[in-house]
Amino acid sequence: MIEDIMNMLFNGILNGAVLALISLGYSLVYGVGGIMNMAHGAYFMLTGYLLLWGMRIFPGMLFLTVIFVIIIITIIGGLTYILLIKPLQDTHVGVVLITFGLAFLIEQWILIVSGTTSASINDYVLFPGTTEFLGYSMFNQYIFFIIASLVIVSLFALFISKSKLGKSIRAVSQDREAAVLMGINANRVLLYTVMISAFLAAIAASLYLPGAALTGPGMGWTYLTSSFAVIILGGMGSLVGSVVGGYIMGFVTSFTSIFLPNGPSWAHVVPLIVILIVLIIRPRGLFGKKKLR
Amino acid sequence: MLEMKKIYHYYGKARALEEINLKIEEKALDVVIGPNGAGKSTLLRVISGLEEPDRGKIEFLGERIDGLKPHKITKKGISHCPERRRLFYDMTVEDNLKMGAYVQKNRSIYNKQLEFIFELFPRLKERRKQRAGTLSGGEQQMLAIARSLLSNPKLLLMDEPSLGLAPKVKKKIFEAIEQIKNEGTTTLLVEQDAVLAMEVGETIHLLEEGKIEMRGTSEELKREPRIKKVYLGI
Amino acid sequence: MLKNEIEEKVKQFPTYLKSWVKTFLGGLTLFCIISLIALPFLSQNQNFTHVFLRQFTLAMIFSIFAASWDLLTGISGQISFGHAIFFGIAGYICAYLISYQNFPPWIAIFIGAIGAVFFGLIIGIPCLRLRGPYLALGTLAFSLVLLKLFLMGSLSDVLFGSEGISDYRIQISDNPVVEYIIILMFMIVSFITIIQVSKSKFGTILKSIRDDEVSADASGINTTRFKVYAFMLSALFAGIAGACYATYVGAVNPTGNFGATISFYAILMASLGGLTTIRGSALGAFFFIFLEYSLIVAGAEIYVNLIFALILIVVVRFSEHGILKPILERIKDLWDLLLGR
Amino acid sequence: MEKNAKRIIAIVVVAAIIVGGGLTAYFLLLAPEAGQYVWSANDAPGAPAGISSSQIIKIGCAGDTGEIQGDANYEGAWFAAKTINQAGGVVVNGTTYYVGVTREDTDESNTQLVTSRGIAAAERLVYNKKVQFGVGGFRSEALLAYQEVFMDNKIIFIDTGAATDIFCDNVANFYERYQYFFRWMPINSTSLGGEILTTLAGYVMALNTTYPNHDVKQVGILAEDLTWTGSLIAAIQSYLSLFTNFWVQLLTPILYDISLDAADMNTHLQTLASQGCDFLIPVISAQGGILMMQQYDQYHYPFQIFGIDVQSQLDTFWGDSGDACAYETVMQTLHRTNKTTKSIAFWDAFRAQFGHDPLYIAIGAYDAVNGIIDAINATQSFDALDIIPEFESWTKSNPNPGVSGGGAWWPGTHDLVEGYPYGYTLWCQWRDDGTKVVVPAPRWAYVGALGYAIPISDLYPATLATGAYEVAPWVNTAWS
Repeated sequence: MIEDIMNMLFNGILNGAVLALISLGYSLVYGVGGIMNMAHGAYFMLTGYLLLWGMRIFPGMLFLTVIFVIIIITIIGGLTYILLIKPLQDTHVGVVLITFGLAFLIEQWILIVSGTTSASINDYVLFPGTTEFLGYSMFNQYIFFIIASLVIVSLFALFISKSKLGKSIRAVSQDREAAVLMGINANRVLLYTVMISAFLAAIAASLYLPGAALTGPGMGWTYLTSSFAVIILGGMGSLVGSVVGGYIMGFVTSFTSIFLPNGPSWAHVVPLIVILIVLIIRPRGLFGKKKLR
Repeated sequence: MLEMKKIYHYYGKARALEEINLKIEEKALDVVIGPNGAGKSTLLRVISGLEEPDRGKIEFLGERIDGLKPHKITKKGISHCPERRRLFYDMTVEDNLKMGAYVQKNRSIYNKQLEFIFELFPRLKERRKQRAGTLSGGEQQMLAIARSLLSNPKLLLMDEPSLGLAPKVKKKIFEAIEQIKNEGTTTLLVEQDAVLAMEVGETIHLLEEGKIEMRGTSEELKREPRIKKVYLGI
Repeated sequence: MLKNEIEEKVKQFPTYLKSWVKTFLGGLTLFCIISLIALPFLSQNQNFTHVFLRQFTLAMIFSIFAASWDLLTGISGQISFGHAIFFGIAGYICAYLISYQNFPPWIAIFIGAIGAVFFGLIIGIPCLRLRGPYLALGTLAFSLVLLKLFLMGSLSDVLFGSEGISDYRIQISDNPVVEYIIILMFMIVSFITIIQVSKSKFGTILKSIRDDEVSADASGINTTRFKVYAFMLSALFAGIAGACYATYVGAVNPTGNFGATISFYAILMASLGGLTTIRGSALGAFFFIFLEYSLIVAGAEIYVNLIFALILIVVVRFSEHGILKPILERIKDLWDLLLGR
Repeated sequence: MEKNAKRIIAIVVVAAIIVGGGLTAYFLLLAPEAGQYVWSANDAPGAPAGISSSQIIKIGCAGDTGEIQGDANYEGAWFAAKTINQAGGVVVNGTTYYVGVTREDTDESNTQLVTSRGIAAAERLVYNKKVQFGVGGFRSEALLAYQEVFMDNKIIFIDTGAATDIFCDNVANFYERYQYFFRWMPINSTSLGGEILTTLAGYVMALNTTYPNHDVKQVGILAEDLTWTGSLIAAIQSYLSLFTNFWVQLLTPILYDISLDAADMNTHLQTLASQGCDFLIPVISAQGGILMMQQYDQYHYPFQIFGIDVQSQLDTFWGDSGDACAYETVMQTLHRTNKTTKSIAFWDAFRAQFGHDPLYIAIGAYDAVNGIIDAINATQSFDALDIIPEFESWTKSNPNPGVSGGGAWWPGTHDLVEGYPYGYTLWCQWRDDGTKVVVPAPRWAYVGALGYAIPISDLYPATLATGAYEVAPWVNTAWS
């Protein structure tokens, strides 16, 4: 029993940590620009593949490869905004479609280059081995990832509440027009937010995937829908909500998986049902403050 | 200082502004009055760049500013205090003020301006750490004005500062406006409450259905029978 | 009173039709319909009737589906990312009735579409509390729940599992020409209905809800009820398309009928053609299906999706109203030139 | 004037486009035989140049182009055609024929399956390319839809990849329509379940004597929650219930949603470990396998892995998994061993041709094409109704073994006969140096009348084995 509970807690946190990092960026972009960036999951997936290829080409320079890949993804995020999102900002459906097109494009490109076969980037595990705690053994890479995720989330919170850019991001997300009147270049702030969100996704991927594996180019969609679910739960545009929502989703998944009959096959349905219930009872989510648009 | 020449603006097919000619002198306090939906707010939005005029020319200090992005116009020294305050409600009063000084890189000017504002609205100084959303309506309006003053503007545009306030508070706000004017900031005020507006305003413009129907000093306009009947209720 | 009105309309109909045909759009539409009807009789070549024509049938099915999405999202402004719900459920009902209850396909399609309407009702009501992106994600979540439930091996006794239902009897006709004609009739009827609905008073109300729900509410329109109607009406046509698709394929399975791809097909086709134009959906569907077909014939099958993604990006980026409006304008210019106007 | 000139130019251009388009449409689509695929020597590898279309036996491959399963199917068929053609083709009624293969993309490996694409591919094979035989299939739900096109046209279709029982049930129940369907690969789900359990029982028996201090008993199942795994697990359970509380005990099977990620896999493996699992039977065809092996490698769980992991059948899995699959034992149709006399030669030639091991689908397709040619040779006819009786004559007593050892069908269902020496699978284990060996497959079964389990005949003779079964060092430590 104690092992089951440990199992639930650890995997809930693990799941939550990755969801929180991905949804944080996603939610940020939605909050600031009202933009649903469908390519967000693709950034996550692309990071994994770039890491895999990078490691094969430069086997000795893992650390540099990681940094390089994160920079590339951040730049891709910026380009997405400049080339695709910015010209279409006013049409909701347009942005959704074009970023969907981009995600699809990236997926298909990788599919052509490497096929659907899974691959592992196991060789880039920074902390191999396991640690035992209360009779439950935990993979060191995951422990590192959970800690890193917490640190990144706190640093991000600090950044958003204290720095000038962070404050202008908050200003734009609360009232874009007023922020513009203060002399803030809203488009540039949006550019930065999309880049930050891509950066967060890239960090999450480069820390989590070495312990996971690349399960095919379609994996981006899984993470995209999960982060959809998380931000609905937490409240769209709410940063606290996306972190809390991510952990709640993580725990619901691992709880279902371990304690409910037929749990493993329901593990990804129950969170969706929770989302539907939340949507119907409290459409703005747990932490959503804004009125529905 | 600011000159609008033959400005036209449309929302879709509906005409919002028609042949607006407006000239504001340095250190003046101009007021635009008019009924609801006459295009008063649109006028200010066109100046601050939130809406691009469909035709016409706007010059500020001899430079064309129409077509510029609003944040560029703010940098040129026009500050727009928008209708319904539009504060950053989830941020503290202090952060709101900091946002107001976003374009102001000079620390000493910022401090001087801050001092002036706290003198003007001592209440804000007490509530510096409070979230803007928790302020009362009057305080929020004060904050909105203070925020737009912090960029140390050459021209201040104010949209309905008295909206939804109790008469007592209204009066306070208008006193502050006069004080701001006395400090030497050129101001363009849009106001529905014609009585109050005429008290502070030097030049009054009457805007009806997108056109400027009448203009003159407040004394001149007060004598007009139509103004008397419709706007002053005498 | 109402009877008189209808009589009046019926009496006026020939004149209306005449004047409509004379307009550019009317003439073009009529030309397209006549060409579509004539098409299957042009050749006996099996490669034409059994391969090429089948692609037309598929395109027509997706036209109906995309148009139904356009009715819900373009006209009424209720963004749906989970339109496959209606598509899939109608297909499953249809396949189940044919395969397990020995229903004739005609009736099965009809009942399938009714089933979809029922689903439109039960999904529409809770989703009414949601607006904009929330509604989009809510419908997406709904379709994912359905997809996962249908996929589940442990529920396969009830929901047929990952392999779905397959039966050689799930088809309208084994002659592709007959199938083509029947689907064409479905398509014409669906499009006329959807276009008329969007032009009618009902459509105007839906559009006013889309543009400004608060003021529509204020002017005394029961927005809730109309939104449910919109859901049900859209579900009806999505259901017809879904049931037709089930008979076209001859089988149903969770991913193929409930998958997110299906929902996105509707969105892609309708927006490629042009949102709110209804007719654009047909153009988008034909464009998509035949682009795919010609790429496969050209031997570039693994690049199909890549090229499609590129085209989607380019079209959405550079043409706000999809491809229908620009194409119509070009044709009209050409037509005017030909007539010497 | 200028306007009129423009108008005339426009009229001419439009007329030219209409006439040109019409003519193109006519010659590409409408004219009799238009757009028909023309078979040439290019489609018949190894055949002499210049042979005519009528000299080609037309075989269509249905599979997903660009994915390992579809490519394997084509590789197998292509390689068979090449071998046959190089050997001089096949002589039917005095004319020499050569084998031609062509492929169409059914898109069935795509997780976001679009069923109509498979249908369109089958239609192109049948109506445009006029194939005489079909070979392929992998995803059950896709094949279920597009097999109908072949059945409609009474074309023999040989399944080389889909394991569900429903196909052969169709043959049994609607023989008139589905008699054209045969399955050469793989063994159906139910029989696979039996093979897994009886062999596992053999190993458990042997290991219990090796490790006197540890009771090797608990068996866990980790499977995708899909229909094909359902019947397989049901089969395992029906066998296991016999052994319960005797010396094999079943833990609750874990059926997971196929969209799982690392945290889910971690949850499942930890659950199994905490329940004291000794043997884990994976029933996995998709990406779950790589996650499982990666975590197994990191955590060094104290249990052995012994089951079905489709991706692990390929030699490339060692590199793909980052060397994490050591000590995994998987079912595999063929490895470099003397399963039949042709097996090793085929294995080496295939590797020389393509540079990688053949997937089970490739072996199935290779055998299927060879089988078709054998039947044509025997009947001297291309008529499906002549060939079907010939196929049906290949029974247990009269098999036509290919490289995989199959070539015998159950009467009535057209399903592959299971069991040595017909259709059986090998058990292959990964070594920690990245090589894979065939391990012996001793089998035990419980005999109710006796009240205890006895050894029954091995799944295949021990001579086929190329190495001994190894217990992972960390499991060894845990069990000692």
